[in-house]
Amino acid sequence: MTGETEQTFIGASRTTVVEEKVILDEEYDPGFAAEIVKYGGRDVKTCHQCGNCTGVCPYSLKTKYKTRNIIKMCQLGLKSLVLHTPWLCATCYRCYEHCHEDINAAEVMIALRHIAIREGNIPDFIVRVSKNVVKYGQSISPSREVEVLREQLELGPLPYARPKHAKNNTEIQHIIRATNYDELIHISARPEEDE
Amino acid sequence: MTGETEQTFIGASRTTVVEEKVILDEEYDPGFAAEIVKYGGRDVKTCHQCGNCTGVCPYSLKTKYKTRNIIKMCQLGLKSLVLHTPWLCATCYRCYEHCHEDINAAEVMIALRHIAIREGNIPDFIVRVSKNVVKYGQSISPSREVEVLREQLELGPLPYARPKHAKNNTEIQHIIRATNYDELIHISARPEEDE
Amino acid sequence: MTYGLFMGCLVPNRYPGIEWATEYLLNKKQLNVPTERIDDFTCCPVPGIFYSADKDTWLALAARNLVLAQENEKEILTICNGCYMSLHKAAEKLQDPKQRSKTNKVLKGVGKRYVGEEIPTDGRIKQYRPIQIKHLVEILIHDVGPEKLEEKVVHPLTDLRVAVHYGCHYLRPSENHQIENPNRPRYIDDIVKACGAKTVDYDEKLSCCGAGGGVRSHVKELADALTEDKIKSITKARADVIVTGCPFCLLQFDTAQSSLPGVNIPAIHLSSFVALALGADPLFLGFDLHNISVNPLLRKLRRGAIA
Amino acid sequence: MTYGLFMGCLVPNRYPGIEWATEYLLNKKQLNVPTERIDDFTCCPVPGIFYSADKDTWLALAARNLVLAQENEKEILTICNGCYMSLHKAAEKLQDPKQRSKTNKVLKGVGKRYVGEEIPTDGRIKQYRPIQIKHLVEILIHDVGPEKLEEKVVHPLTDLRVAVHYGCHYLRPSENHQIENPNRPRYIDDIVKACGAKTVDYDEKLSCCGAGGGVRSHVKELADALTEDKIKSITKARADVIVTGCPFCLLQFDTAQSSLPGVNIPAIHLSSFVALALGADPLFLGFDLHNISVNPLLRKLRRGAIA
Repeated sequence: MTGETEQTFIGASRTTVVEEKVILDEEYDPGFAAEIVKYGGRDVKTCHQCGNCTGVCPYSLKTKYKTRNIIKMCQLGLKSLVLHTPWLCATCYRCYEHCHEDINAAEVMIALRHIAIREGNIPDFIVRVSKNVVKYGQSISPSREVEVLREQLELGPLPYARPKHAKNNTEIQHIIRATNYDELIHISARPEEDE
Repeated sequence: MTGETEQTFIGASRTTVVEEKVILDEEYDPGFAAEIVKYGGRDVKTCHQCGNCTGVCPYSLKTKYKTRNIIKMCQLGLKSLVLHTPWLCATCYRCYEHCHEDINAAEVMIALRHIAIREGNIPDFIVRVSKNVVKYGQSISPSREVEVLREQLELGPLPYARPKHAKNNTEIQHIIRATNYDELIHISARPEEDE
Repeated sequence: MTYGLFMGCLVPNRYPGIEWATEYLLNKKQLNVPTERIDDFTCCPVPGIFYSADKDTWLALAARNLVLAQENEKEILTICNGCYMSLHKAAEKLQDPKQRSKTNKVLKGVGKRYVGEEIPTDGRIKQYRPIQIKHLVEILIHDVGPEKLEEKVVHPLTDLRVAVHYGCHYLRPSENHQIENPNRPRYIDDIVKACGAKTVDYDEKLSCCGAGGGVRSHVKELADALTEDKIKSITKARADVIVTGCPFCLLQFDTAQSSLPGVNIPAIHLSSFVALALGADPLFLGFDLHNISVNPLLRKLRRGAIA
Repeated sequence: MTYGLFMGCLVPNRYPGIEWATEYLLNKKQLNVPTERIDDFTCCPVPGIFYSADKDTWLALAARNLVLAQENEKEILTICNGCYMSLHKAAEKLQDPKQRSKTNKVLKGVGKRYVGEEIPTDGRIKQYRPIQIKHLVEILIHDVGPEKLEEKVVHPLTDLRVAVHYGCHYLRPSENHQIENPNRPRYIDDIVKACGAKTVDYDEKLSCCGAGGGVRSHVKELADALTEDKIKSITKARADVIVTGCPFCLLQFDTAQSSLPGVNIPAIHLSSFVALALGADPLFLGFDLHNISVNPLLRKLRRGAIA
């Protein structure tokens, strides 16, 4: 590798993965693609690497993570190198819309998110918003300023302040416990418990 | 002085001046009242200490500095103990309005401000606002947000952006130099100079 | 068919004026679209969180809302692209008997069961179709129609230059819900024109606001960088306002611009825009809570009306 | 007499809507008070700074403004208590020949000389009186009158409960300028009532907003503590709005409340209040720049008008 050679970047951080780089055994997970398929990213296996997805991806234009390269790395089983990338995806589905082979790269990203979370990489906002849903039945915490305006507009109370809120929230919490979502992201979804 | 005795507070900081306190020589300035008169606080000498001024003073109710006591300390020549007090005055003239003897305590405060500044105690805001006047002919610095609204309301340019602004500001700056105000508060009032 | 109004989380909790506007325009005296509130609806749930973290939880929470529509015999009318995609995709997934049965096992614990909307048959066997999910735009185009809307306009928003933002999940994935051609959408443009305003063309009209998929919460700078690109081309097109059918895109336009110097294009929801044209008093549209003031726009409209 | 409009610093630079409102209400079509702008006016100068630091500088800067009125043969109309006191006190001080001559020496360097307003005599010797300084309130009471104002009102502000704040330098020192009884003022109340609204009594009505004399800049907490007292008693009196003739007091009410929990009473300038009653479109009153939103008040007015 000389200073003159332009390195061909194939994904992840520019300094860690270039084509000349030797892939270490511990970076390689032969079951990775199958795991992605399990979480709904079935198209990962059939991607032809044309690169249309990168061309239409809004974030590929802004960051060093390119859709096509991420898919390639999934095919290669380079799990440890891509697990932080799927959060940089708007799930705008332009990749899917523009793929000649009908590959749904956005769903591969969603599958990668599932895997990342199960490996314990849980972004803060996932926890924060999930807690709001458990607590208020809504993804957003109430704001007094908004409530004042709602009164002026005679819009009635917010969902969390409606008479049947307790019953509805019990239902939400039941669902979240029934699917083990509370354990998955380490939150409490029991009615009386305060955090 | 026992713990039981309620100390009679006569001004300044509660811990430094109480009636039991011995006034040190260096705290005493026999020419102080005359100096106050020189700067327009002529009434300082004739105050009878009835205390009406304290009773109507908005800040006397909120701080440990009481108008009557400040006047008394001026009479006593306790300069070093009162020079920081006159900035805690709204110049609302309620003291004057309600004084049976027509003592204008607010003007005593103004005189104390003059003296404090001449001793080098110049509050930041005096410098900041004076610089605005030198620079813009206005005490307030322009704001882009306001200028946008002015355009929408078709109100015409702000004074600092009007054609004759340069001439007007030259006049302001001349006046400020002619009265040595620039030297007094250590600012520059020359047209081309940047700060 | 009476629609069950699905307000979502963002509108009631951050932009209640959109709630007011939506009820105003669907009202009997205005466009007369029969709607009803279903107070027990909860979060759709938000796809950037639940569809990302656990699809089973996502599907069960969405199914709970769908069952409420089913019990009330309503189709669902959404005013948010996120709610639209989440509920639409869920209703579709629940057509798969395996998914449906798995989800119904979870719902059983809360006394609910999803079957879908019963459709008329010869009576021998019951048949069901997915609970129907409609975006406000579809209602305005198909149930009302631009012509009737135009007739109802009392304050045509003449001289306004509008940049329409469709938003990703209105357009895509078009496999799941094809409201219209995802590469040449025109419905919101048609509605805006029926209100008397002009729409402007701009680069990146079909691209993301920047905020989707959790990116706004996770890496705000990246979301804002995308928004900046869009805002720049919208500025270049000399638009007075961005009109969108998605409150989440609106939030992104409305907040990201605060950190972008020199740009200041108000964004308003399609509901508010139509309500203005129908004669709603701007005071009741809740623009107070917008970051980027809508008043310059309103002043332009008033000037136009005076001149 | 045509008045020279003295806008001061705060109104043009922070609340330009008050400038708009003032011109609107004095306008030929409204109250028809002949005014003219004198573009060369500069800072009055602000008494909390210049009268505190150096009275000679203060007097010379004020005299420069007075000479502009003298050259244009105008009386000065102010919309700010600070400008009012500063200019009024200066004009009075300049009656003292010693002060006048000292000040004129300074003014000579800028080609100006203060003599005052020439008054009609038998012609043998010229006689002068101080340049006349008028507060907007005086104009509305003496030149227009509450009766004529009431006739001109097209949108009576019925049902509004108004807490009038006079402000220190409108009232005091009454030795220098006695617009009315400083202990029982009623002019602003009379104007508010002519606009159709109610005024409420409250404790501390005659006391300081908290900000005067440089205290707001110097010890903000102390200023805010006073404001809190006033706001509390205004809240207790169930007022919808504070109306004042001083933009500096307005600024204090409008900004200090942000740090006071649970209070939110909008403050508006007398000009804006009267303009509203005369039919001005609130959009042009620049309420956008207020911290405490005026919209709840406007919504109440609209509701009243609808009901």
